Amino acid sequence: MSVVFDRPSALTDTLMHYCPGCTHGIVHRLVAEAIDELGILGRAIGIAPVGCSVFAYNYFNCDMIEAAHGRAPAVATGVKRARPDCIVFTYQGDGDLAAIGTAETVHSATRGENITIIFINNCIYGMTGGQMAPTTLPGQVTTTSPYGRSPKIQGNPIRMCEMLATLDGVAYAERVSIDTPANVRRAKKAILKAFRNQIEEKGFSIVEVLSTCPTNWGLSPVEALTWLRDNMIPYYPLGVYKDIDKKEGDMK
Amino acid sequence: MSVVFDRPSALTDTLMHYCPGCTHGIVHRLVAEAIDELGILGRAIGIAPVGCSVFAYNYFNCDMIEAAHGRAPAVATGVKRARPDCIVFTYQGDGDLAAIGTAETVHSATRGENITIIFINNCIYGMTGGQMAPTTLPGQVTTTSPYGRSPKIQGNPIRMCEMLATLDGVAYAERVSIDTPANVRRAKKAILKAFRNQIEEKGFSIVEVLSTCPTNWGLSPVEALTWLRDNMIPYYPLGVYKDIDKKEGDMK
Amino acid sequence: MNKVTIDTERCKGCGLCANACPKGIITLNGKTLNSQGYHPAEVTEQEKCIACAMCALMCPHVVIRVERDV
Amino acid sequence: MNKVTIDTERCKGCGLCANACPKGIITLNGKTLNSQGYHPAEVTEQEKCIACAMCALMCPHVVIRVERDV
Amino acid sequence: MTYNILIAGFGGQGILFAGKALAKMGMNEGLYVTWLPSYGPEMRGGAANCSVVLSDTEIGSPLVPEPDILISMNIPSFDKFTPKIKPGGTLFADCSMIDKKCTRTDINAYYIPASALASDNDLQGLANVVMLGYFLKVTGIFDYDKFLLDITSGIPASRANLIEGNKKALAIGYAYEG
Amino acid sequence: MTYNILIAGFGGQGILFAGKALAKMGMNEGLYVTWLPSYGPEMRGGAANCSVVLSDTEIGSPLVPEPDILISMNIPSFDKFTPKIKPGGTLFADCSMIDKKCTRTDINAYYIPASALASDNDLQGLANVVMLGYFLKVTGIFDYDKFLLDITSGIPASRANLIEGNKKALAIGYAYEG
Amino acid sequence: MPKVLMKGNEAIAEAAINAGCLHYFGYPITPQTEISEYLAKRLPKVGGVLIQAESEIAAINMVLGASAAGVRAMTSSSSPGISLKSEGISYLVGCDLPAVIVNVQRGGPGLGGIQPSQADYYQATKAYGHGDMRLIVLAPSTVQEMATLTGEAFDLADIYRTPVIILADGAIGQMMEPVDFSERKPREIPPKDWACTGHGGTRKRNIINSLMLDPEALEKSVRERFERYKKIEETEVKYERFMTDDADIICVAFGIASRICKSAVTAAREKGIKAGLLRPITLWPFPKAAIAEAANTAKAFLSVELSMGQMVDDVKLACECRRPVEFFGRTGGVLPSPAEVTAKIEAIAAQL
Amino acid sequence: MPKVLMKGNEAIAEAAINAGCLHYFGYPITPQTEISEYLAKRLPKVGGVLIQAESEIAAINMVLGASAAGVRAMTSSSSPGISLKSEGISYLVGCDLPAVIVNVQRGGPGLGGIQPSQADYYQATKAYGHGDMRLIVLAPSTVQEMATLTGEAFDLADIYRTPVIILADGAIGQMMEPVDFSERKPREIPPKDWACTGHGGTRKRNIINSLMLDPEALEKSVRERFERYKKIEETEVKYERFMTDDADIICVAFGIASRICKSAVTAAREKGIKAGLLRPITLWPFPKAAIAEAANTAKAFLSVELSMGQMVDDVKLACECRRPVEFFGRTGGVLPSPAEVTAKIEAIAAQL
Ligand SMILES: Cc1ncc(C[n+]2csc(CCOP(=O)(O)OP(=O)(O)O)c2C)c(N)n1
Ligand SMILES: Cc1ncc(C[n+]2csc(CCOP(=O)(O)OP(=O)(O)O)c2C)c(N)n1
Ligand code: SF4
Ligand code: SF4
Ligand code: SF4
Ligand code: SF4
Ligand code: SF4
Ligand code: SF4
Ligand SMILES: [Mg+2]
Ligand SMILES: [Mg+2]
Repeated sequence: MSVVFDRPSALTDTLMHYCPGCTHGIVHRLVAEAIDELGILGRAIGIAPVGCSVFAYNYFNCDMIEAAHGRAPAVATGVKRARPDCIVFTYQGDGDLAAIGTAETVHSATRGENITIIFINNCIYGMTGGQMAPTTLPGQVTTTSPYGRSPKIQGNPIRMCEMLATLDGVAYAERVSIDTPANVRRAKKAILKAFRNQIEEKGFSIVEVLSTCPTNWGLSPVEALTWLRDNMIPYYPLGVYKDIDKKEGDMK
Repeated sequence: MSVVFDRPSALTDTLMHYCPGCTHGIVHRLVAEAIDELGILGRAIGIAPVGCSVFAYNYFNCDMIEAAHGRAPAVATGVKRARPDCIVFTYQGDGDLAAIGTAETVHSATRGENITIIFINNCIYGMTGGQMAPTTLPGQVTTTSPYGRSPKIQGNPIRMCEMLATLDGVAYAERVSIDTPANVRRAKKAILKAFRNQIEEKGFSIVEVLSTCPTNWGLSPVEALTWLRDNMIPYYPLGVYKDIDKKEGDMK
Repeated sequence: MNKVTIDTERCKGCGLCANACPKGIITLNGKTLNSQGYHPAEVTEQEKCIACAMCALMCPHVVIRVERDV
Repeated sequence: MNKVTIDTERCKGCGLCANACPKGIITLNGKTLNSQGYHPAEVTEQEKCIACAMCALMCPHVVIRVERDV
Repeated sequence: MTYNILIAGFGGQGILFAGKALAKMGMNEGLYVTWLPSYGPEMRGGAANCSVVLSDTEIGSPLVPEPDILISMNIPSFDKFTPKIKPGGTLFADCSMIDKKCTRTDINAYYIPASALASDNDLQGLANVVMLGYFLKVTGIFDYDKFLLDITSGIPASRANLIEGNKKALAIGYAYEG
Repeated sequence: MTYNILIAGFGGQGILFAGKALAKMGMNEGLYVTWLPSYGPEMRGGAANCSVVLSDTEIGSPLVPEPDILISMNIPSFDKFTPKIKPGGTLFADCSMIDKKCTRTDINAYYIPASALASDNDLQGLANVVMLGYFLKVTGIFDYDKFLLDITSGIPASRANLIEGNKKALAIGYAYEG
Repeated sequence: MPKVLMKGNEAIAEAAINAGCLHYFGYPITPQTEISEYLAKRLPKVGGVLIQAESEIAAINMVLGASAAGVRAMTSSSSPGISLKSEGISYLVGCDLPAVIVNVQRGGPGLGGIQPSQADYYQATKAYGHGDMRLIVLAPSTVQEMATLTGEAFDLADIYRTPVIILADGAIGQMMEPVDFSERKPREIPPKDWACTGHGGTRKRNIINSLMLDPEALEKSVRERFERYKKIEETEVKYERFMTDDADIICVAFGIASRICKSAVTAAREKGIKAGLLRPITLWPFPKAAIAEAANTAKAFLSVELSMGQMVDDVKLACECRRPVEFFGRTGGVLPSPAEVTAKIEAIAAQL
Repeated sequence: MPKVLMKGNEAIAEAAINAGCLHYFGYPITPQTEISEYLAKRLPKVGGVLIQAESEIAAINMVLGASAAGVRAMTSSSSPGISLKSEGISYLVGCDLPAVIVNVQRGGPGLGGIQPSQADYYQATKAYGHGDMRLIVLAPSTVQEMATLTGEAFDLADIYRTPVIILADGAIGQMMEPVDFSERKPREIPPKDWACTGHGGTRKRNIINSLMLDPEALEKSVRERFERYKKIEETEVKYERFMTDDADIICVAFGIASRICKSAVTAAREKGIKAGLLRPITLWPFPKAAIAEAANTAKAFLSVELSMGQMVDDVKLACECRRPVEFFGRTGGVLPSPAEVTAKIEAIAAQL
């Protein structure tokens, strides 16, 4: 018998606390697989955010640091500047990365910090129970947009990859999804590349992963995947927004 | 005799504290002229930043609020939401708007706050004596990049108009310069439009003005204008980056 | 025969595996409750499994192991 | 005759007006020091002035007034 | 008179609602009442509990670490909290969820298969109300009719079936002979 | 022995440098010294001043609000600070910048057209050093040669003309007969 | 008005609306998110606006803007989120702007936990920001007080042109109790002629500013503000006494801790110990005089806090160290049981 | 090593390099920007790195990252900028991470002014963040001490795994005095086996974290940290006495105020008043025992501060209110003259 699929060794044995069907777990696994495949577990340092993935430090088998809400890229900068040989990554939600952490995200990007950022966009604040996120879609009901997000009042969602792609320091920005096995495979490729870029000292790499929050969306796990496909992907098109290895025309 | 040019009434009589040849003064005047021409002095509320223009509250003849460093767009948001009939503008430097205030800038923009932002990009922290700004050019010597800004170490300059143009809430983003009388006239037009947009409730408008800091650049006022033209404009191309009144093709 | 092993004690019964399985051979066992309080997933007809690992790819809690008969 | 008035007490002697004047009729008066400690600008040949207001457009301290003879 | 009540089970079993119903009734009866939920991210699908205090004098701490009355709706809470019941106190356990009995002899224990009764009667999600019915009968703290009125009064007329469901569930619990 | 010295003028007149030169010399002579500049954005092209304290005992406050010695290089500082000189104290004023005299009789006043001397001798920007030369002669606080060595020692050989300029300026000031 | 059963957080939200606050700016954080969730539902229906800011910093600065524009504005958060507001709070003080800031405290330091805590007492009462400053700090101990003191907070803020802190904790924020909103007694508020509303050409322009480069001017403004503080200290102290008249041992406790102490005091009395409770309702101004007076008859004080001991300093200062001041506390989110406190009271009694 | 004439800010920068700190993260603000300007020149030459962060918040979190990665790291700012670091400081504490944080204080509140101040004393000593926490706070009064205490700060930070604050002010930051860098005496530093450096497969993974959802666990970690604080209080108190032995009136003052007091005390002695000065060098741990002991002989204390009176509380607590504790202060950036202080001493003497 050959093992086609097994738990990556960069994941600890700890059972993840995520809700049933929450795709945070899938992305954790992809990150762990990338670490395994690149053989960098011993020199990887992960930064956990504040958000549902706050306990990421319990799940990744490398050295881990828990950052303050939104500040993971700043913490990562400190780590990377102190230990340039380590492979430093952050794992952050949309509230963390695109709201409170906007400045840290934009500036680590424009500085071209040689780090890897895994950005989980689930259109909601999961951890705190379903408030509006910067990425919440127009019309989406959340506990702080109970009548549906109105761009006139609550503003427009923010597309981080598109925005960050305008910055010179960004080596690579891609948006992926995990709604189907095929997309999971593509997400894996993107995450691998984002880590490989760092090993090759190419600069700032970010992979935005469209992810589900069945609990706060009030949907079953399977319905949540469909909702993601039907609502998020049209608003947040998948694709490569920047890749210094490629020419403009080659992208997406 | 007809008066071709005189001090706008939206400026107070106070002598401005700016260094000789500092173009902050020109932009102040343009803002004041716009206020005069639109007849909005009585309902204008200005937000002063922390930076060389910290004393802006002494110069504009309308109600004024002094914000904390970088937070002018948040203060403006509070004012505008409290007094939707008032015309609210901020006047901010590059350190203020593009470094410490990044999150406030990006989010007031993506929310589409119906405010007007005048952004003075002089590639330096003027007020504190010439440190590197987020917009400091590669190779530029400042007191905190004494060997010239190296993108590898200090990161790349940030182009705010290009970045903000990716956001849905932005109605208008234009970059202008004040290095020549012709450009001053263009800058004036842009500032007028940015205020008119607000009156017409079109949303977030920002005018980025390339400006000089002879003192910290170590140049004479006239040399400074030349330096701006030769070094800043190539890196920060002038033009309209977003205008919801226009189609893509019509811009610049 | 290919083999899919689900660690049912750690399964949270989300059904993403079942949804992904092209052979439709995974179901949530409505009868059993594991100690976490969930109805775990179960492979009903192992013999039909093609070891495509779609189930494992989608499992958020990484509790599926897939082996191919070689 | 067109008339350009410079409030010399408030002038900071930066020379941007002089630099902008197409007629080259503004100079910084190296002799006088105003109470701020600057050498203020001065129109040397008023009669040549075309009231184009370039000087005023560039004056950061807004101390220039331009009038056209009509 | 002070009742320190702890209600515990899985999230989704209506634990917090049951507590609120008791507190609201207490308030309407002119008692001092407090209701304090456990809160936190760890409760996602996991444990949920709430402390309810009903008293005719001002209430100090709203937290009930050692209840006079424990209502337990699942095994983990049964294991965790039965040892904390005050001597002389009372246990209510949903014996369709909990397959064991309390071994303490210094408390009164009442068992009702609330979840089974609910699902058998097509009252999914109302095991908590079944339990409340039983609780009312055993303790007699509140008048049955008033309580019924109280828990159904908040439900809008448009959702009449919900009113019916609650009524039925309460009745089943109240009628249950342990 | 303690000298509380205040040096004041416009920014750009080398006020802070002059103060540092005195402090550094004092340090080399084994004295306690402090140098405290005025600082702030208001000084852009505007006022500049610094407090220098030289003492053979530990120095308390480094701020010199009431100087023993005032070196004034422009009118605003002259107006502001001459009234603050301690009785019996000394004033040095650049009379090419300041077109008035101090009316106080309880102090010693010395006038030197330092700026004029500097520009007349092609020593633009070295009025401060001219002033220091004069200050040295009048006060005799430091040895002339040592002081000369000290202020020029920091200048790299590559900028020999600067060394020369300083030397010349100091000499002119020292030679000036008031 | 009939009583309603409400969470403490919700009571704050509703009370803010009652007090005429139609502008709320906040950022979610446990255990106080219900405040914004409640307001998100209610404000649009009463012509108000809630902005979920991009961060706590943005939120406090939006409050500054709205307050400068003359409207009542509020923000709320919990410990780490309030730390982020430090600079903004100091600016509000420096600008003499009214504002209501709610801190529903949780365990710290750092990310800490989310259970009830009182360990931000030092911050709130001494230094929620740089520079010489004070804030009025109100400490509700019931859901009813969450409502009443919120109304009072808006009045105090406007009367004294100062930010007011409501220092609550996770337990009072999350618990439900009956509330009666008719209890509020609004006070007279001076006109906000200093506000930036657009001068309309009819008055001198208004400037809201905290920058004063001239030290003498800055000192003057600080001293003027401290004169106002003096007035607050003289007139706005609030506290509650519970069986203190003949008490040998007086517990001093606020918020949720004071409720636990009430139970403990009652239990101690049953054991024959003359215990009492003095509950500061205003943490600043601290009820110094009341404690000094109590020190005339009491033999010892016991400061009971959900922290490692912070208010205990103020108790000592208030009684000028004339009596022993003991401390009992639990921290990190642990709520002490009344029995623990009673035991401590007994231990003190044994030593008297 | 010969003495060099240096600004206080520069002395801190050079001393940091001497102490092996090669990682600095900061954001410009007057009156301390020379620290980064100096380091920007020097660090690249010694293999170090300076990042001018996008904000003070980013800077403190970069420090957290670098410190977590096991290197010595520093940040510096002035009052408003340090307020912004509150959350980050609390996280450093919660994570038990060493760090050196310099506050060259300026007048507040709000934007305030840029002249010397000591009005952040409360913040620094009581609550630079939420939750139960303490920081070692060092108060240099000379440029030499700016250097010496910076070296000491790094050692203390590493030994006790705590952030250390250097609480300076604009005057000491901006003034020049001679410094001798050879005065530093490095202490023994425990290995940083807790640091995140990549485990290389050779050790258990390290986790740096301040989150503890279980209140009991969080409480335990806080109590453990307070045990360390106790040790610091027992062993690391530093202060200086100046003519206190026979003094009737003892000034208590730190930093720049202490220098003014020295002049004032000397002047008072010349007038026949037995004055003295007790200068806390560690503001936390506060020299309680020294003050308590001084209270045995002194008749009164006078706390002299560049603020409206903050340390004065600690003096009262330290002497347990056994002696009158008077206060004299100027704020907003005004430096009091020695004469003003002498006058106050005389006034107190007249009442003894
Ligand atoms: C300074 C601060 N503000 C707010 C919070 C509360 N908080 C915790 S997680 C979170 C939002 C998380 O949302 P997101 O980043 O989208 O992650 P998700 O839970 O959706 O994965 C917030 C607001 C906090 N812990 N600290
Ligand atoms: C929180 C905070 N950080 C830093 C400062 C110090 N500071 C004042 S102005 C300024 C930079 C100003 O630069 P910029 O915004 O580019 O304006 P300019 O002076 O160039 O016009 C800084 C860092 C401050 N006052 N507050
Ligand atoms: S709340 Fe949402 S994001 Fe968080 S674990 Fe549950 S499903 Fe995932
Ligand atoms: S420092 Fe620069 S930006 Fe500031 S006033 Fe002077 S020239 Fe202008
Ligand atoms: S490996 Fe493929 S066929 Fe087999 S159970 Fe999994 S999804 Fe179904
Ligand atoms: S996907 Fe994983 S967790 Fe979900 S039901 Fe299948 S095996 Fe269980
Ligand atoms: S108006 Fe034109 S011509 Fe006349 S002085 Fe000015 S620039 Fe010269
Ligand atoms: S531009 Fe204005 S300030 Fe400059 S020299 Fe001319 S008149 Fe004077
Ligand atoms: Mg999210
Ligand atoms: Mg700038």
